[in-house]
Amino acid sequence: MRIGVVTFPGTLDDRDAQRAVRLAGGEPVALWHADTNLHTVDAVVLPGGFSFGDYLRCGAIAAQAPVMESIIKAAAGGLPVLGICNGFQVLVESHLLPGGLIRNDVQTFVCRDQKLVVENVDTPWTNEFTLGQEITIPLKNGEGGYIADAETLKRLEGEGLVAFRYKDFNPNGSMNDIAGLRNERGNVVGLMPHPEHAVEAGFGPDTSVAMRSGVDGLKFFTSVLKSLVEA
Amino acid sequence: MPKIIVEVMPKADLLDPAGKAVNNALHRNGHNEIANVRIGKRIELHFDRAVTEADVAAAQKIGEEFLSNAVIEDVVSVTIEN
Amino acid sequence: MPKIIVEVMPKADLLDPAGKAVNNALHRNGHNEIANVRIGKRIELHFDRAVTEADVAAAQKIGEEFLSNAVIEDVVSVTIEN
Amino acid sequence: MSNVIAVDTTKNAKATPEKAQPWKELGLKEDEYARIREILGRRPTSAELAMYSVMWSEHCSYKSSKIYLRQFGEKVTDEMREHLMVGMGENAGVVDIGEGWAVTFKVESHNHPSYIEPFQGAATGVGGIVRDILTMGARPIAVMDQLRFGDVSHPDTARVVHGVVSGISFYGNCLGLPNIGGETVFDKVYQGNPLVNALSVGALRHEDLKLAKASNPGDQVILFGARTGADGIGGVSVLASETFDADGPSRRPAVQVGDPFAEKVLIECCLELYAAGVVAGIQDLGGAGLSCATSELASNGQAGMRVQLRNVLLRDESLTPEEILMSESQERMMAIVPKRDLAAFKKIVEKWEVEYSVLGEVIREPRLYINWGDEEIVNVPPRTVAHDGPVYERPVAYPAWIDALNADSSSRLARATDAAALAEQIVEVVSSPNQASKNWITNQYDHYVGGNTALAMPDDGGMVRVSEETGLGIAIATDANGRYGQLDPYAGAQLALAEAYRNVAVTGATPMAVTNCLNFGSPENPEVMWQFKQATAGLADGCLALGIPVTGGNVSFYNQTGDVAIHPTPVVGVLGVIDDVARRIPAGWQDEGHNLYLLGTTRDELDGSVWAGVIHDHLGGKPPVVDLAFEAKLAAALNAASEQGLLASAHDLSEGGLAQALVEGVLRFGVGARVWLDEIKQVGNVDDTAALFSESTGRVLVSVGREDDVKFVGLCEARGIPVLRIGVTDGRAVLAAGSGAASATDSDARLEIQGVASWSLAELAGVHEGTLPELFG
Ligand SMILES: Nc1ncnc2c1ncn2[C@@H]1O[C@H](COP(=O)(O)OP(=O)(O)O)[C@@H](O)[C@H]1O
Ligand SMILES: [Mg+2]
Repeated sequence: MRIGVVTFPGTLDDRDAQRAVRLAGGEPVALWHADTNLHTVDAVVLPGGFSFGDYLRCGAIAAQAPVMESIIKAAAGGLPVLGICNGFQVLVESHLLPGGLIRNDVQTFVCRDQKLVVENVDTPWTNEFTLGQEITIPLKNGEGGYIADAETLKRLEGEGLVAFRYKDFNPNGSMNDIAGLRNERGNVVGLMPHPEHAVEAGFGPDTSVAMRSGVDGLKFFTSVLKSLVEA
Repeated sequence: MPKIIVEVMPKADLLDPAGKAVNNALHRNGHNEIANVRIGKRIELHFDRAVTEADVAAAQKIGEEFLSNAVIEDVVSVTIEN
Repeated sequence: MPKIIVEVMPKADLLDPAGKAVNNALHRNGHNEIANVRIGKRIELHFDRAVTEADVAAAQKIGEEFLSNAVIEDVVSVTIEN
Repeated sequence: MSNVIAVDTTKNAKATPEKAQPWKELGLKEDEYARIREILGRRPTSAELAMYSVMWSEHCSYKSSKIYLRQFGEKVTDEMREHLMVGMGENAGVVDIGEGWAVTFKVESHNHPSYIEPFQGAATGVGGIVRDILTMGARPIAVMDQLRFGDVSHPDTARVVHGVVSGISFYGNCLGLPNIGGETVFDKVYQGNPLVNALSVGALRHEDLKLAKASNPGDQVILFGARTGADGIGGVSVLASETFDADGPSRRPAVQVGDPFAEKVLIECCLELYAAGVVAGIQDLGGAGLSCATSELASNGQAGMRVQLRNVLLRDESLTPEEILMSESQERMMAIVPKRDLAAFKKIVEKWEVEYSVLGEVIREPRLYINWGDEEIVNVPPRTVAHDGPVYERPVAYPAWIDALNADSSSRLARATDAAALAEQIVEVVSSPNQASKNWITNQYDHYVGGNTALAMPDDGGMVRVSEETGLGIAIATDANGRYGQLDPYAGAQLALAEAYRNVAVTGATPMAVTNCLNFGSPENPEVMWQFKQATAGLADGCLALGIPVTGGNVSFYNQTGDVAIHPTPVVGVLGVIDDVARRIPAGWQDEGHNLYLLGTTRDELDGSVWAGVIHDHLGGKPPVVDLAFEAKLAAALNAASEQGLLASAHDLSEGGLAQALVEGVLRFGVGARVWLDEIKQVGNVDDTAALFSESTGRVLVSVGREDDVKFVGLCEARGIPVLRIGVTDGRAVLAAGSGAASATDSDARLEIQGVASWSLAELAGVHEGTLPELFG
């Protein structure tokens, strides 16, 4: 299965996302921001980083990139799209997901191993989790505070569109402890924490078993491969 | 240099953590007369010629569609400084 | 709500990476009429009473000493909106 | 828009020999100005004067330090040279780490700019050192930062701390380079002169090595990256060569503003240019900007260059030629590109939307000609600018005060006589700002990006995987203890070296090479010069004793407020190599029921210690003894134990002694311990205070699984490493990691020091992790 990983100028975690795809058993395909061609990929990952410096608003300039036009169109047709951190911000700026992401309430960049609760398993990116499962995924961002107006929040909660919630500790002031969202159809998922940094023992978050042994993030990528095979 | 100034503020009913942090700091320094602080952006578009009405209309559109995110922000003013 | 609006811009001599990035994005979208973009801050100080002259003087001082960093920024305006 | 600027041409310079020139204002001495006139056989043009003045500044020319830095190249053996692909003198040294891989690493200071504008100063410090690494042909793979701030209670400290930390966080994170470690020290001696040193390391395949030279006539000289602006004109170089007045910076020169996004794009763009094989030479633009890049490239290549300065892309059209030559605008590089590769070069930079312009070309004649339009404004031998700057043998004087300081031993200080008082001192030490957890800072740094970080803060050394195929990796640690440096700069430098070396060894890696950043006061003060002389000798002798070469470094002078110099602060970085990062060793134990062993000998060495400083506000006496032969033996033993998989954890003992190591050991993974001091006291003939707080060198605390006990002890004994079983690990707590103010739950896990005290891990986490958030959060 071919999973596209988009590189914008300023993208940082593209090689990490490619590695994650590979470790899950997929074939990573590099996509370039200026390209409109999606190279027949079966799913797309918008990785983390500081696309275009994250100037103006995080993800705002990237949302205008030619590749996004194709992705928005393909997403409407059901293409699985995962936005991680800056990728989530790009999805929000592209209006593929509602609301906005603003400066962390602590006013600093935050890098930590973060506990999450999986709130929705009916998406191609989360189907290998169990509902309510607790996972630990590294979080690292300066602007991860999720906000939306009261009505949008109500709709998100009512329709079960919250995909992940922060557990035990809200690192950035996100409303309703929201760490990640899905769209109505379920094919588009975005979250602030970085599953691609929890895919390889030795380089992931600490667990009680051994240091840096956490690989909870791998399931995002095995999920999408599974759903593509089943589709 | 002629410019159009586009000003963008976080929506009134949404959180503004940066404004809150500044407000708290001002209160710690005794500025209790200030009730609240909100922080937005001032974006200057510079021209090397005089600004036209069409430029202002374009700036308004750029402001609403790109310089601000309508979901969380408002364009509160677009002015010319020639 | 009465407010004082303090506007802060990066000093003209210094690089403004955000302005540069936005300028480039606008050019990519065909807005070549815009020669340059600079991005600063609009800080609103809200009051729950009418703003006085003394408040403005205080705001000017707060603007220069706290809301802006004199080494790299200038306070370009302090205005009242009652 | 073309500006009309009256320029001072070489013709003009010949015609008006008597014209008064501002050499003094530009920081030149009278004899230096006379030498420039002698070299040129006429007065310099104002552009030439600008070039010489920045390039001959202390910061760029190393004129006061050169005669001492030579030792690093001289006190070496053939074995030390064996793995050195590029030694001192280039932008950064390059070390062969095997499997066809090489690494390059270097630490550099950005102290003065970071006092004036902490955020931008620190940010551009990271940017600068990363470009040095990139220049060698390497992909930068990690950064570290070594910080010294003033007293935590001084009203200005928070400004500097917030600015510097967020500046490093902003720039490093945005570049996508994991921050894998560093140092943070608070001391009033750094109040008006904080130290901001940044280290970067990069990896490359042997064949990708690039050098900063222009040697082929006809090759094109290309400036690319950000446009040149008015920021930081003469900034770094002049600033770093000046002393601040007691009441702060006397002037506020244009600071440099960093754009990490531009640098990230520049990195990817350069790596693509290298891969395409279109660059014959490359140089970053740092201190002294174009003056440095043009003259160094030409001088290194034993060639010359013709440059059209009008071709420089400007952000501000009103810049004068002198300003263009001196501007230190960030995120720029200069490439030497063969004509036939120009089209390929163009295609790549355009892909990355990086601006570039061809400034001129390389010529055979070893002369640098710079024109402004039709006017010739520079006509100099490049070597005289870049490499034949003045060399000073500054007066050196033994500091009159040092004997009294050394005589004032900590032995006169009162020691705790009961358990309660000792327990209180332990808490006081581990919660003091310098010994407290640095999570509040390091949680602002991305250590995950890249997916290759095998160890990072709070472990003793940072470690990154270089080869994903084999697991080959590198470890780096840096250290410096200014208090020791003040007591004895020779020993201070060796103590820094020994500690960094040990910190690399405890990760399981083998130390291989050294970099340094020598932070000192004014070289015009003979006592400071004596300190510098001692420190460089100590470091060079130490490296020789350990058999690892210095591959590069940086000198930062004029670190003082008024005429009070900082403590000598020689930051020493040691690079180690590990064949497979999978066998790396953490600094704390993860398992219950393991035995804790103390390796090395504990002596009563409390002079200059944290205990003396925190409990008694005292600095005096002689620093701990350094035994480099033993350090080497210890490192070899650790390495052997690691290769046999015997070590579950290893943590070096340094500031704060055993007490500190124990607290960090239990908090690392939330596993408690029961510890006894009896054997330490007996064997070392020391009291409780020394057992807990002595800073004797050559000591490591390790945890070993029961099944490996016999083997491990046997290994130590066979190698002559003193080994004492001092405790067992026991009980597990769940620590809320990374949240700043830490909390622990489920706490039957405790640290018990028998006969002294017992704390729950929650309690220790609170005192150890609460300090910095409380001060700065
Ligand atoms: N303390 C030192 N020890 C060893 N080498 C040093 C030291 N200080 C400077 N050097 C070397 O001198 C050369 C010039 O240093 P520097 O001016 O910092 O380089 P750059 O021009 O890249 O900024 C470099 O090769 C550097 O490694
Ligand atoms: Mg350099």
